[in-house]
Amino acid sequence: MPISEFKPKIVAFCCNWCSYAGADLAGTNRLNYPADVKIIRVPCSCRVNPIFILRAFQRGADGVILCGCHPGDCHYTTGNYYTRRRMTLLFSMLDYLGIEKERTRVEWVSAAEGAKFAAVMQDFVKTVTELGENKRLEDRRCKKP
Amino acid sequence: MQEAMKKRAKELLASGEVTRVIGWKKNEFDYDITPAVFESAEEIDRDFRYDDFCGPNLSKFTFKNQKNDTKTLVFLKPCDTYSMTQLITEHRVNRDALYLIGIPCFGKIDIEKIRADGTDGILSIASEGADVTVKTLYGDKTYVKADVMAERCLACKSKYHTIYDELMGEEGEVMETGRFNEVEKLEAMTPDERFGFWRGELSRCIRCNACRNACPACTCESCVFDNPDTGISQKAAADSFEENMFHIIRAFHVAGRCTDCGECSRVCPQHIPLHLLNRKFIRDIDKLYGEYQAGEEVGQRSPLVNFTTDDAEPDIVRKGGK
Amino acid sequence: MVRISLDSVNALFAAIAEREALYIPTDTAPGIAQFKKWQSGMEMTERLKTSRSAKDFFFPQTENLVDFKVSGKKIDIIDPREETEDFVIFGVRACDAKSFEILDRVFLSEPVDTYYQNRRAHGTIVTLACSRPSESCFCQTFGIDPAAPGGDVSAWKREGFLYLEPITEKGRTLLSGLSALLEECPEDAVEAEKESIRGILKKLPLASLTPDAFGGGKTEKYFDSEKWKSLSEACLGCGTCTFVCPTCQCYDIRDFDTGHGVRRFRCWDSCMYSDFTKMASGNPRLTQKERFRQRFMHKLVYYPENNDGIFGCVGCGRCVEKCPISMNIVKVMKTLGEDET
Amino acid sequence: MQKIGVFVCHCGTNIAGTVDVKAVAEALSHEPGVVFAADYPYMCSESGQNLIKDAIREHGLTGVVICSCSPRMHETTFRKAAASAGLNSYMVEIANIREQCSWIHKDMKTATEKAVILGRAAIAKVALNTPLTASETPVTKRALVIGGGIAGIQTALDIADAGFEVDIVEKEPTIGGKMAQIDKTFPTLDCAACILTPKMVDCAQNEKIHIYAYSEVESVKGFVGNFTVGIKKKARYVDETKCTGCGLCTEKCPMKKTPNLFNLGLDTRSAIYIPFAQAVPKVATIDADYCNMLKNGRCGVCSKVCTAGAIDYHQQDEHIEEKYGAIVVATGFNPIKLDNFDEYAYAQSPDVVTSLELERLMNAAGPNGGTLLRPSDKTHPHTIVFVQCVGSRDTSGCGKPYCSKICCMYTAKHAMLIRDKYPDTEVYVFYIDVRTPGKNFDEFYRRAVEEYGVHYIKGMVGKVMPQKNGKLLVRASDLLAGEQLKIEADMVVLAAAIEPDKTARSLATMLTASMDTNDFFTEAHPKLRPVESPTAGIFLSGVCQGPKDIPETVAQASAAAAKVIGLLVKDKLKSNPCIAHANETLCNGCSSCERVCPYGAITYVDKEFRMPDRTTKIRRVASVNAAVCQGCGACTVACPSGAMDLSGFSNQQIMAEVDAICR
Repeated sequence: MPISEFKPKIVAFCCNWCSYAGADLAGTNRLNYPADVKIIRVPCSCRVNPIFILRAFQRGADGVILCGCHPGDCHYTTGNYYTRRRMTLLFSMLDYLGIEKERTRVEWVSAAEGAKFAAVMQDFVKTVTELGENKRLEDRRCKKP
Repeated sequence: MQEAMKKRAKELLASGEVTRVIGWKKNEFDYDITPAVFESAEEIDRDFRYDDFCGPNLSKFTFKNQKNDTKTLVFLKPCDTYSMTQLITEHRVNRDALYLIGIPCFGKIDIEKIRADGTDGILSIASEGADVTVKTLYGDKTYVKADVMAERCLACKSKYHTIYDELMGEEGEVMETGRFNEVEKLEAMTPDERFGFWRGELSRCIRCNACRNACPACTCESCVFDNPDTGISQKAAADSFEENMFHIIRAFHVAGRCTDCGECSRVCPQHIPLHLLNRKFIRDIDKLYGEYQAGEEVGQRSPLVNFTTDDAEPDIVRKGGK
Repeated sequence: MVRISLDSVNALFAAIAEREALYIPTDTAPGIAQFKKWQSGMEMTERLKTSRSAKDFFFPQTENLVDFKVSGKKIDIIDPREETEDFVIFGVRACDAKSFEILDRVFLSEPVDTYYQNRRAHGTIVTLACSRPSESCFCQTFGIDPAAPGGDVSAWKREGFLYLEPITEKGRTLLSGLSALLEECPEDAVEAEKESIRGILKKLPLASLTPDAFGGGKTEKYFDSEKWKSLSEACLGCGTCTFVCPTCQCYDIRDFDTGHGVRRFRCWDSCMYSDFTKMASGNPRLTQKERFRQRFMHKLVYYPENNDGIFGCVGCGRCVEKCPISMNIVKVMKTLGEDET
Repeated sequence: MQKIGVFVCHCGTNIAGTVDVKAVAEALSHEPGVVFAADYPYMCSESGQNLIKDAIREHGLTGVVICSCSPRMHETTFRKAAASAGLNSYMVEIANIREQCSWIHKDMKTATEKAVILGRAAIAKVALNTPLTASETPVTKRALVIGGGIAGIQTALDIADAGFEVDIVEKEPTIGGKMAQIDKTFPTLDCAACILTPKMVDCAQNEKIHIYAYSEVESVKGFVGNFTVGIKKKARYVDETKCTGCGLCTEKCPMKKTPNLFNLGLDTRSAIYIPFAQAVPKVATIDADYCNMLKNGRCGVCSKVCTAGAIDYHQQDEHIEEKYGAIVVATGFNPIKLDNFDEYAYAQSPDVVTSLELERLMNAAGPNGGTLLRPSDKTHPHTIVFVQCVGSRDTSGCGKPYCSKICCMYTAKHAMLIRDKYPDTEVYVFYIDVRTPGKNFDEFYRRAVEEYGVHYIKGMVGKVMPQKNGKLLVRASDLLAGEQLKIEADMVVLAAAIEPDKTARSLATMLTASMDTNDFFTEAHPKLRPVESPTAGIFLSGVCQGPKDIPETVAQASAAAAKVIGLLVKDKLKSNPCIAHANETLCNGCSSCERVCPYGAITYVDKEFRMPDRTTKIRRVASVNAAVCQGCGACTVACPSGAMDLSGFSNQQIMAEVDAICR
């Protein structure tokens, strides 16, 4: 598929208190980012299990991004600190298995950073679009016939 | 050592200090070793064995065969003590019902290495000092022990016992044997090479669960991959994705808890170097969050349930700063 | 009887592969041989056994049965089977060749398993005699002769030549298409090889193992034996023995939601798994002891009871080599059989 | 069988302008489980809500999906609407097709497609929702204030004023804290004692307030509304109920060489002492380290002179357990130790003092009766150098990285007071920046410079060297003039950084209240919830949360009190039902979840299980306290067996959303 036609599927997990609010703010300010991004609301970034990320890739996602409060600003005080360790290790493992490290990302976006949210999503979609379809973590059964 | 162990086990049984002994027994061939519970001096005299083939980690066996109402003697090699300590930290075994004896280990022989050399029809095998003598239907062979020792023993992390009530033989030390060399070699490859390497390895997986069931860190009452309620249970890898999924998540679930005992790779019927997944996590943890050895002491806090406010950002992976 | 120099065996493989898919056992990792689709340059392994058995060809670990296509609230049912191509498996050992007969009795009896039947009809089996049996081998216990390995074509390796003899019509068809590469030869060399193999068989450590204490009608004798407990105590409950076994034939049927439909597939199951007989009411096999017992009772008692005395084991020895805790059918037969003698 | 209703809101043209709402409703009506789908101009309007309520009743809906604005806007509205129609309010999911769709996309086709996918995800999730009910716990109507400084005092008074019982635990023999040691306050220069002591007396006299002086918190169990706190009353060897505070014992005590800690060791007192005249409770305390009777059984003078018979040499520590609904932390601060700052010769010369020591030196109740004299030779100082930011804003690792906030102002105060009382004394202040953001603060500082002629020099003091003549040679740089200065001073006053009291760290552990790297307590939200700890039921008052001056402290103290009162007026607490729960049959009891829980909501119980082989086995399993859990979900990922799950955001629900989005 030529790059220009390829529309990646992006799953964005956003914590309820900062990043989801940041995404809302991007909306309120009419800041455009590609429609390829679909947001799933979670209470805290620490709610995101590595299983969910792999599941997204299995089901056809081309990129998964996790957004939470800035370290130190977690609504639950420490949640994102655990997220940070878990995801660093998970991403490193995926890289170790030869899976493109650009397909996964963690970004800290506060409720006030609507512009950052939009910018992050634009950049992530661009990166994943350049990478093309997720082949290395795909489940062939889930591909649409 | 074997005779001293038998003597001590019988003493403890006779004194009533313990009523059960967990050790190893010989099975069909010289290299066939089965973990076992011994309840009498006769059983010990007849079957008890400790030699260079006693690879199985008795900590997992102890976990599966624990009894709370009586005291059990368990013989533990240095690497088994790490697993035992970790199990105690996680409240998975009742320390009060155990009498632990630390025993020395001089490295275990990997029969698969001998087989991979084309040696077959083995009638007997003996390990004496640095020599391993194999008698076969097709002629005899002698190996240098270091050449046929298990990989995990060549890269032994420690001859030190992290827990025991009693120690037999001399206490050893934590060692530096380059156990991360293989991980580093993989890290140095290009992503495509790494992908090729792991596809080649993991595609051999038959999902027999031997790695998981032998793993002393995998003691879940019900594994997420067996429990249909999790939505990710699987019985066979119906797609290469599921091979990745199973092994990534299994490694992740034991990350920070894996003591690097190497049982996963020992039991894999398909010779998949599964320990290289666990070691990658250990390596990353050491580098990013400070040296950490699971099972070093009771009550340790695993790095995955810990943090500092200035931990590295996940970006470090993408930016290749590590 | 025909033969070909081992130096030209690649030409033989190429000739077969030109017509149909050819699978040969080849080394895929240190100490691991597996059947792989032959392609130019691939060498046959020197190892006696592949780590997985040859049953995979007819009864693969996972197999799609039916697809349900879901669109909105509408469901279509689709048979995913495509015409299976003809294929040749080269280098099957006598034990594995025998295992097909055991599987046939299960899958080809009414109601016939058409998925299995279809694959079976398309496969041609070229066996290879075992010049150097392993200490873990005990096929002779079950009356199998690795010197005359059977299949559609039997093969022997001796002194730089590969000898081939067609056994069935399928085998004759295969060889007739290859006649340009093969030369007719007398049977002396093969007879000598057979003799050599049979000589070694007598010296195998498990040569004296007999199944006489087992067979149909022995359920009551062994079912409640005290010995199961100690035999099974170290069992990890993994599926290694069942998955490397050429005769284990249990499977589970599962549905996989692909997001745009449902794929119903079957995959190997293991009676060693704790959820094997799990039902809504619970699990009648309470502990690993019952599960462990089931596996061996099935092979040594129930199967022969239902199948004219044929045992459900071919003595390939894979479980002997692969069990993580070295507990296997040999030990079970010896331990339980003690009572008989 | 699922019966899901889908309601697509136009939000006027906010959504309908870029999303084809009718097409969305039509597409979603074909999703499995959906039995009703409609669109409406304003779903949040009364008639819109009625549409939802009617559909719930008419179609017996088991779940509702609203495609509208952000759930942060109207989730509560729609939940209430569902509840009023008899559907559990947690059977409602919102697909955010305004902020996250119509407002950011211009192309109708793209936005409509995305809205359908977001709707599908919400449908997939709602199909797995379960009815949830908030649990209720009773509230103990009593508050605990830890720390009896001005912060604790103000909080206690305000809580008591609202009619609730409140206890103050103070580790010193008297309440009053740091403010009691201060001489004058900025920017008004009124006497600290004059404004503090009436409040101390109010505390003592208020029947709702109970003061545990000379006491410490030993243990904290329980959760918001239901804390059980262990308090240790340290032995003071004087029966509080009998002592009249007459002070005769302190006069007669022969051990007069005991360092007077209230005066920061600048003078001495007796071994039995009352810290200062206005102490509350005004009760004597024996310093066991110096009392001859307690050390070697010889003396007993105080006992002989005490007419009330209050002396009890055999008094033991007393351990008390009390129940509280709320806890306020007001543990305050201390100046840092100056061990890392040898360059200022603090350890070498008695004439180098900290600002707090200067307060005592200038105080009428201080060592010199209020006359400022050099500590070394009790002479009048003619030149005084003040050094700012000693250990504050210090990123070298020797001090603290933060600004201590109060130093600029108190130094201006000190300088002004000295120049006022001793016009012949020259005062130099070395500063990095002068920070005066407060009401009348900058005016105050300007007065010090302009009216009182204090020499403010922007620059750093490099070294203070005691000279043979008893003077202190101060070497410093004047950054504005760009020259090196040498000043021969009689005294040097160091504005030492302030740090949280050392007891705070162990207290935070007991309270499971989080702290930052400097050991200041973390607030629940830095802007919007500044007086609450993230741990429910724990409130913050004063410097324990961050450096602040007296007016700020008092304001925060009252704010904390208001929060406590808001909690205590409730008879029962309703908790968020979207919390974690452990599946006991899957739980390994490994403690991973407990370790990541920021609230201490997870405990373990030994439970008997029936095993498959019909035997029983006792296993350690996790139990989540519904009143404490806040529902972050950290535990769910720490749990390897999947025993921990989160209601409202279950593993299955999130995966269903993932599946629906990726489909």
